[in-house]
Amino acid sequence: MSDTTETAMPNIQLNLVGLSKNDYRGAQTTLCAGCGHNSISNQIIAAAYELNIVPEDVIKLSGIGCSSKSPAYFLNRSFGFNSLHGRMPSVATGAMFGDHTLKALAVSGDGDTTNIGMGQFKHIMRRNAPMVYIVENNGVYGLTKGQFSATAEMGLRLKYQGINHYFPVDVVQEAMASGATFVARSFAGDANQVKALIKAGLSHNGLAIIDIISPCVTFNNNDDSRHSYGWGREHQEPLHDFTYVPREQEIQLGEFPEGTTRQVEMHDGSTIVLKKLDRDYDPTSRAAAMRVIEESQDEEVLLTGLIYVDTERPSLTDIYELPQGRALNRMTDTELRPGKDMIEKANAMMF
Amino acid sequence: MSDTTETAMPNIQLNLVGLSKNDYRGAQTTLCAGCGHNSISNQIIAAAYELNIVPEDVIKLSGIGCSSKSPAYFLNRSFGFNSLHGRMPSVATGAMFGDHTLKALAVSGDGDTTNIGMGQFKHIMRRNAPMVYIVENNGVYGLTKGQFSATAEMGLRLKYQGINHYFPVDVVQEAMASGATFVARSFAGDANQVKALIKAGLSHNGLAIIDIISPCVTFNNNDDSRHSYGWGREHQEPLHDFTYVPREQEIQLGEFPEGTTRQVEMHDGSTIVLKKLDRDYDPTSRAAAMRVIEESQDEEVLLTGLIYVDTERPSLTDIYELPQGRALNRMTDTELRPGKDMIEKANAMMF
Amino acid sequence: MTTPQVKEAKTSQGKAVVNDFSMTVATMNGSGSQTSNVTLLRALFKMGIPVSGKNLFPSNIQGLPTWYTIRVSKDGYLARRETHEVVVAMNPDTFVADLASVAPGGAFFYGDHLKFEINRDDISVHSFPAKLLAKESGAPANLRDYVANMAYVGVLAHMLDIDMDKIREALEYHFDGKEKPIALNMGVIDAAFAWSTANLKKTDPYRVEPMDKTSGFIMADGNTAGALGAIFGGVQFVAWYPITPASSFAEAISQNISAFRDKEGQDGKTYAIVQAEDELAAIGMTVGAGWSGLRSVTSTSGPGISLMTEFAGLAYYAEIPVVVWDVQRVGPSTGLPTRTSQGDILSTHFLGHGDTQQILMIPGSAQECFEFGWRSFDISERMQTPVFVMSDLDLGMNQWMTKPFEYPDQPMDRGKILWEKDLEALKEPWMRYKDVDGDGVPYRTAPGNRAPQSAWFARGTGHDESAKYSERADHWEANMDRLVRKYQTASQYVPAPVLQTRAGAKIGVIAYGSADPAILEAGDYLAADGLATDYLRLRAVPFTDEVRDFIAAHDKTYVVEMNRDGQMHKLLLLEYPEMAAKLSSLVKYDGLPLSALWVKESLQAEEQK
Amino acid sequence: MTTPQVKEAKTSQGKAVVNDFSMTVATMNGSGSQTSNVTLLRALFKMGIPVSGKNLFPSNIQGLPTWYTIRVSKDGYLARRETHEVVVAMNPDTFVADLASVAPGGAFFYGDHLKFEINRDDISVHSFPAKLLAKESGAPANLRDYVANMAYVGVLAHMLDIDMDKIREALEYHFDGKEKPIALNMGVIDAAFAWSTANLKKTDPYRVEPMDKTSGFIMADGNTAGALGAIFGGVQFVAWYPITPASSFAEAISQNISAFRDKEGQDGKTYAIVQAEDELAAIGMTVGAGWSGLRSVTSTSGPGISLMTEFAGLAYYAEIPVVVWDVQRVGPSTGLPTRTSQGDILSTHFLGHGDTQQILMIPGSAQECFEFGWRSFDISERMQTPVFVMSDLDLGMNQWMTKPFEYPDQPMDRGKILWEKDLEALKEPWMRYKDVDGDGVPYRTAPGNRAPQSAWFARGTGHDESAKYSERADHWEANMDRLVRKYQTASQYVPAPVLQTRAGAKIGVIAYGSADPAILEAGDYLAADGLATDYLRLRAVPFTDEVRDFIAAHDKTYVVEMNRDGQMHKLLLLEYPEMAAKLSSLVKYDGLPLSALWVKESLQAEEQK
Ligand SMILES: Cc1ncc(C[n+]2csc(CCOP(=O)(O)OP(=O)(O)O)c2C)c(N)n1
Ligand SMILES: Cc1ncc(C[n+]2csc(CCOP(=O)(O)OP(=O)(O)O)c2C)c(N)n1
Ligand code: SF4
Ligand code: SF4
Ligand SMILES: [Mg+2]
Ligand SMILES: [Mg+2]
Repeated sequence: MSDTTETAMPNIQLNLVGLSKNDYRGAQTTLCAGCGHNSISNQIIAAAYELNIVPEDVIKLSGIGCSSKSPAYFLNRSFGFNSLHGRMPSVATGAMFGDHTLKALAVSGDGDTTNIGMGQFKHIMRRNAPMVYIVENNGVYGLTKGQFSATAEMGLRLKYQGINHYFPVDVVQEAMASGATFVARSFAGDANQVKALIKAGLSHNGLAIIDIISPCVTFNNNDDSRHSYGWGREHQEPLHDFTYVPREQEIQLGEFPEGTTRQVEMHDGSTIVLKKLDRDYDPTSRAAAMRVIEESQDEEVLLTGLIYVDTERPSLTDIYELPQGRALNRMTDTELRPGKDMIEKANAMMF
Repeated sequence: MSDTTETAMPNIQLNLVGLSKNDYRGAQTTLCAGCGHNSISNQIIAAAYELNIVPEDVIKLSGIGCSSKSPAYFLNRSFGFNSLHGRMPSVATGAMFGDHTLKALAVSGDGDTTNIGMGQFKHIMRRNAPMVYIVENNGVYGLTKGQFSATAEMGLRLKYQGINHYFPVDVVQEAMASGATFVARSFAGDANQVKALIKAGLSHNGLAIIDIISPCVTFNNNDDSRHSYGWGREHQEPLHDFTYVPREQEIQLGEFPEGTTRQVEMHDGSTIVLKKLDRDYDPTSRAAAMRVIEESQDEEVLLTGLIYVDTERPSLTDIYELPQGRALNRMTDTELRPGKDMIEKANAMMF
Repeated sequence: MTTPQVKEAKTSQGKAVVNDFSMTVATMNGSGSQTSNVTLLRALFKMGIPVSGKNLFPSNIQGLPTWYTIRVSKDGYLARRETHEVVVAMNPDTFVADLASVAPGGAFFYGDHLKFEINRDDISVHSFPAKLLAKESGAPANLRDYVANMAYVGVLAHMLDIDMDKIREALEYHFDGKEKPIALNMGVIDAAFAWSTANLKKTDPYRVEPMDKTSGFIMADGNTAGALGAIFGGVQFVAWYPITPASSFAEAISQNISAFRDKEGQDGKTYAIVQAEDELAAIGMTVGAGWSGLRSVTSTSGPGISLMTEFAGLAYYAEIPVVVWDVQRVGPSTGLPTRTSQGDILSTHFLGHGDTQQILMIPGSAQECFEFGWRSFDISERMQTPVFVMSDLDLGMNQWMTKPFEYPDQPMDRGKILWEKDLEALKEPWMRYKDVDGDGVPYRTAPGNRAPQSAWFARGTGHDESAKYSERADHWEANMDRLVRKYQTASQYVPAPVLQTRAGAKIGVIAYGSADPAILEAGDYLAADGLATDYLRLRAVPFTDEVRDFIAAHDKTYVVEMNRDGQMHKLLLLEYPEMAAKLSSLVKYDGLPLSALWVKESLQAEEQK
Repeated sequence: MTTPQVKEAKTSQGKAVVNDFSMTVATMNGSGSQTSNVTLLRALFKMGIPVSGKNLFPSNIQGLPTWYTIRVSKDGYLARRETHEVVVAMNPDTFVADLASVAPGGAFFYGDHLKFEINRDDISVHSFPAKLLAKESGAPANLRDYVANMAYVGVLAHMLDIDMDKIREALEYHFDGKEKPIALNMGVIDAAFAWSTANLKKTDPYRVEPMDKTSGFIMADGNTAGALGAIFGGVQFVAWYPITPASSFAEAISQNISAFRDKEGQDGKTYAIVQAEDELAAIGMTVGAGWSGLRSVTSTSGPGISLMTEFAGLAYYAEIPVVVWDVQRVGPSTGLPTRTSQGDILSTHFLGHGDTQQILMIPGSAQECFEFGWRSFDISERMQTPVFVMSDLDLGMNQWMTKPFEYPDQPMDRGKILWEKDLEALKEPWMRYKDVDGDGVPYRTAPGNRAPQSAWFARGTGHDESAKYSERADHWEANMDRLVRKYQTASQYVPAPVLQTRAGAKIGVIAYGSADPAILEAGDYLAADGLATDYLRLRAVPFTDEVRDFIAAHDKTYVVEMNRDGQMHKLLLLEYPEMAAKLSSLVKYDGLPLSALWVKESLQAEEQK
């Protein structure tokens, strides 16, 4: 939100790749004023700017919904694909093979991901496709005017929809079940945490699920709703204080006194520093992750932070043994078409 | 397997509803000899016979696959629907509203359920549709000749398929995440347990997931494969000894000495008696269930038994407040069409 | 400003145009303007003046330009017109274009918070203090932005002579008699009326006068009408997935079914409505319910139709009755989700791989939406096959003046379904897929039937007459041939076309659905220009004999439709290849409802070729 | 039994029928008989005799009846014949029918473990001790059941004069030179040959003789051919979901691509193959890859095509190149999964809601499968749109004698794709959807392009020429019009039809795909019967000018196809309504490959009407 004022500043700040924050923006948003999705777009802009990412090195993907519109509102200079409702994961999976040196950043909604998109959502996690997958989670279908999505809590009552009777989908629990290698949750009201998690996700080599409670101010923002600003502010319980330290920047030891922090080294050399809060949480333990998720459901808190990370498992494009640093979509005809002599071999295979 | 000999017996045994086991059979199987699915069909036949279910009181449903063919091979006298690949849950959901006094019994495969059908599988559990949902889980697509399904373990190597690189789907873990109210696992090689679980599932008012490791002898039965007879026999670890006690039959106290058993009373008045084995497992605790599932993954055992049950949550048809004991599909025209006078009201609603 | 004798000034103009113009209000969506717009529409309707209201809205929730057009037509023409004589501008983003859009001689009104240069002198221009009026009306601060739009209602009421009592009536209807919001809104309207009376001088000719041309009519949107029709059709199961412009069909069932179907002392509901996780599941549930003997319906739009393809083929082949309500919007792909189209005709008729011929029913008015709401069940159960009701965004979501809904003139037709006693009465053993009557339609049973041998196994794979699995070539062919017979039988059950004839007409026009008002109006203009045309409004595929006769009887027939490829023209070509030379295609596919002017001019242009 | 001078006895028969008959082996699937059958087929082919092999198999894995038919034709006719002169029965479940199916005068062989009454005396009947021979050959006990089928190879080799050296060659090919299985199987064959020589007496006239009619030919199945073609087309991305009869297309790519594309010293793979979770994901991945600049293909059959509908519309509208290989099987619905069909023509051409016209390419031989394997990428990238290659089960899974695969005669056509230097060279700013060349085909860029302004945002919603979101009516219409132009342009790129003419022919035949051999053969028969026909084999939709000319040039043209509704006939009617009266539809839709006899008789029957 404070971003908008920044642009008005006379001295435009350039980052290490010589770009100003403006170079990371997109078209004017057409979402409702106050929509959580807009705050997240702002943090995506900030994270990419601060990470010194060249926007052309990113592809952005989405499905259909208010949330899925938002890629039009950030990173104008990145290639983007606003695909079909619930089918972003498949499009993303294919797209990342075009040039696997690019970073993939995907935005989806709870309806897009957990209703119509449940299957593709689960399967892209199984494949550990290297991509940041942000779920802008508001418990409703914003764009079609406020019907329940699968993440709506049981018993939620909405004016025109009545009561939700079905067991809610917990995005992070699904991510754990499907072997996602980076599982985080945040709250659009907590801009700093959102930004830090997006940075960490962009540094991860594998699928990074970031489930962000992102209130729909138009259709689901009563204080007693689990996806409202009010409830989020009241019930947020961060697992840790979260600091992202880029590769370039050495960690100041004094800053994070011994024993009070944990560090996770990411694929690209950056480090995530987790400062203990109530408990000493180990985000590399599946069992711990499953336990806190289950507990947070019981205790009805909005548990946020980096819930799980596995920096070891090879990502989808690793498995496919693609050339180092060379894009498939730049291959020459000679590389792609077997030589003339090979036709003999093909015919000889037949009988 | 022993069933086949029974029919040859001169004195045909009739059950309480006056039917012989033959009345529960279906057409001749066309599955491979030795296929796990055939054993499961036999246990379905036995369970229904022993439970004194009238076959006409059951609808049977399936998707597409070898497994999904099997409803043709049991309960000939029941209505059945062999639907589309991966879409059985939706067909079942609609079908159970026709006559909600019937029992629904569905059979699917691991490919049908966890690949193409992942979305519908997850959503029918959220709705707690009253149905027994058996997943005949062999880690491959039998009917299309042995490709990996999503339940194949990472690293599995098959002759024509190479190596599976993706994180496997754990059916029972998915069931827990989606709020299934009856979650069990078994092994086609353990006929008694399969039968007892099917009986318990048929007594449950809600969605009963029974994940049965059911070896594909043609495409995935090497001893080191997680879905083989060999591996199952070696690694099966039952949570408890499982006894199903029908409503009619009083539990003999002596039979289950104090302290060594747990009892779960089912919706229809029957009781499940769980005899402790290594540990005292409480299948009504979500946390316990999540824990043993996670442990069994770590320890690479085939954990079987009733993993979780919640007998309280209303089922889908409960939520819809349907008439007690009267089927929607028997409603008369007068019940369905508003009276002549009501047309005024409709027009008055307009302006 | 002076305070002239406004009333006199207005009415004393010699060239007054009464009850014959279009007015458009330009606002932003999510700004609460819809209440103002339908209040105007209702008031005019209650004054007895034929009106239609069309909302042109963007595919987002808040803040983008939206236009609401009300056509006032003493002649009862309800199609979209391409000119707007009265324009109200409330949106800075479109102000310039809105100003430019006023027909010469027309009137332009705008909120005085919009500061733009007025560069036209061929129209009357008036500003009004919308925000001030909202404030002075005493509305609470948090609601002022919403009620500010009521200001133009008051101004227009005054400037166009709209009856203030009717406006109050309209508000009472809108707020269901709740006095608080009524008073709140009426407060602004009254203030604006008074302010207008005091400050504005009428210089344009457009005004209204009461007439009696709306008695015997109601106003309704097709989605609500269809929903009520389904309720009167005894709908038992609805599964749906939200999508514009179809959502309000299922939502209207949800919201209204209890009032019509829950009776005192009843032991439970007679229906169930499930919001599915997507369209694949929605149609799957509907197919499951149809199989189990329920009247079941799902509603969707193009993208959902695409996703329903595999199930459509299954239902066609396994012979399961289901109704699919397709409220068409502009495709291909996500397309223009808030624009109207008739673009799903071909793909829906052929929906499903392999040889499929799906039945389409095409309502042309809100009243017909009601009728097809119940009749589609009768046809679907009679034929044991899916029936696709092809509505569209314009018909489904806009307000249409229409004849009142009529109570079904036929008892419910549950088709050839056999229960225990029916089976007992049979002489021959029942076989699920046997063509006993020679009409291609077999007999079915439903789960719960306890008669011996009543159970059958539904499947999408080859089967014999007993529904047993079969890969035999002769079984397959015989079954497919029966399905052709069945489709032929369907033409006896689907609604026949509606004919409008003119003496001596040699030219025919075929159209369907929401094209109707534009065709009717264009027919008058063409006749006035000396070209008599007959008009056949299709209401179904398969076609009935009337269609053949119509084409045969005319030298040339234009098929007018709202898609690029002339989709119905194509289906007609396929059905009547021998008359191909007589058929011509006229298409418009810009997402806007057809206008009579376009129809007239395109047809004349073709005739002059 | 006596041991007559069998060799002499056979050849001395005056009425010997040499190289002109069909033989069918009836077994159970999963019993290992496929090795025996293709060994026979290969041996005959290697003897220089034209042959075709067709497998009629059930939709399960093990234990159900399966028939393999080998047609031996000195004239090079490769279509299915309706009579079988030589029948081998190995399956008790079908013994009676198999026996009945032998043409009078033919020969019937059966394993002597089958105990049935032989009720025919108009044929030669021989039993042989298959199990015993397997045992005596020394095969290990656990493999005996599998190799027992080799017994009939040996018996037939003897009784039909098949060259044993060629049989050995065939086995060597089959087992990739591995001596152990070769010896194992050859052992049984030798034993059976010897046994037959010793025990059987030839009394039927059917036998083979070497000729030289297969040199310059190979034998291939269309799926493998297409897969190799794709590999030569530089395929970079494959996403697929298993389905009969398409699986072997993607599997053949997987299994063979490394051998053709991995080069020494290469730093990584030039391709990726993903088994998707379903067809929605398969096409979605393919679309994503196509958008990102890769040559990408997915393969499927009817049910998968149905599920791909929404994505097909997106790719059409967003203009993403992808190739979809549809190996057609019998629909609607799950249908007959192991039977062949041409039933997806209409639904695939119109695939997607809204106005869509998809490009179809239709190979008619295995060689053409290879060619279309690479050419489909060229056309798809050139046109920036999906291309559907319409193969079928018969062409895709059966063994076809075909001309050798030819190295692509054109360099890869990557179409209008711009990289950094291309953009730099432009005079005007690049716009994604601008029709610069007037052919309807715009220029595109792909992710990874670092040039300023090279990025664009792909979407299925309305957009302007710059790919920016737009709901404007004029933008929509202009874009849709351009897509029509693009489709027209496509007719210059798709393969033209193949023509076969006969002097004085007034009757035309149009057919396509795997119907080819039956049409060619029927043409000879008709000519022999005095009816000269010309034949146009369609290879693509849109049609090219040759099609119009062909229809115009004939008094009457029969469109022969394997579906119920005459789907290609319908598309031709729509394209050439003015010639409707000249077009007639002949259809067969029982799941079996067309036979020349049926074509000939149906056409004659029509002509006599
Ligand atoms: C196949 C298909 N079905 C339905 C729709 C209509 N639709 C558009 S957005 C949407 C729901 C979006 O919900 P969510 O993903 O939660 O996004 P939000 O708007 O809440 O951010 C639906 C159902 C569609 N575009 N496509
Ligand atoms: C839409 C669609 N895609 C693909 C297929 C082909 N197909 C039939 S069965 C099957 C897989 C079945 O696997 P599973 O569910 O594990 O059953 P199994 O045969 O192993 O018991 C597939 C892919 C199909 N019938 N429909
Ligand atoms: S409707 Fe809700 S989700 Fe959509 S833009 Fe508005 S606030 Fe955001
Ligand atoms: S292929 Fe596998 S799953 Fe299918 S019937 Fe045979 S053993 Fe069973
Ligand atoms: Mg949402
Ligand atoms: Mg399986």
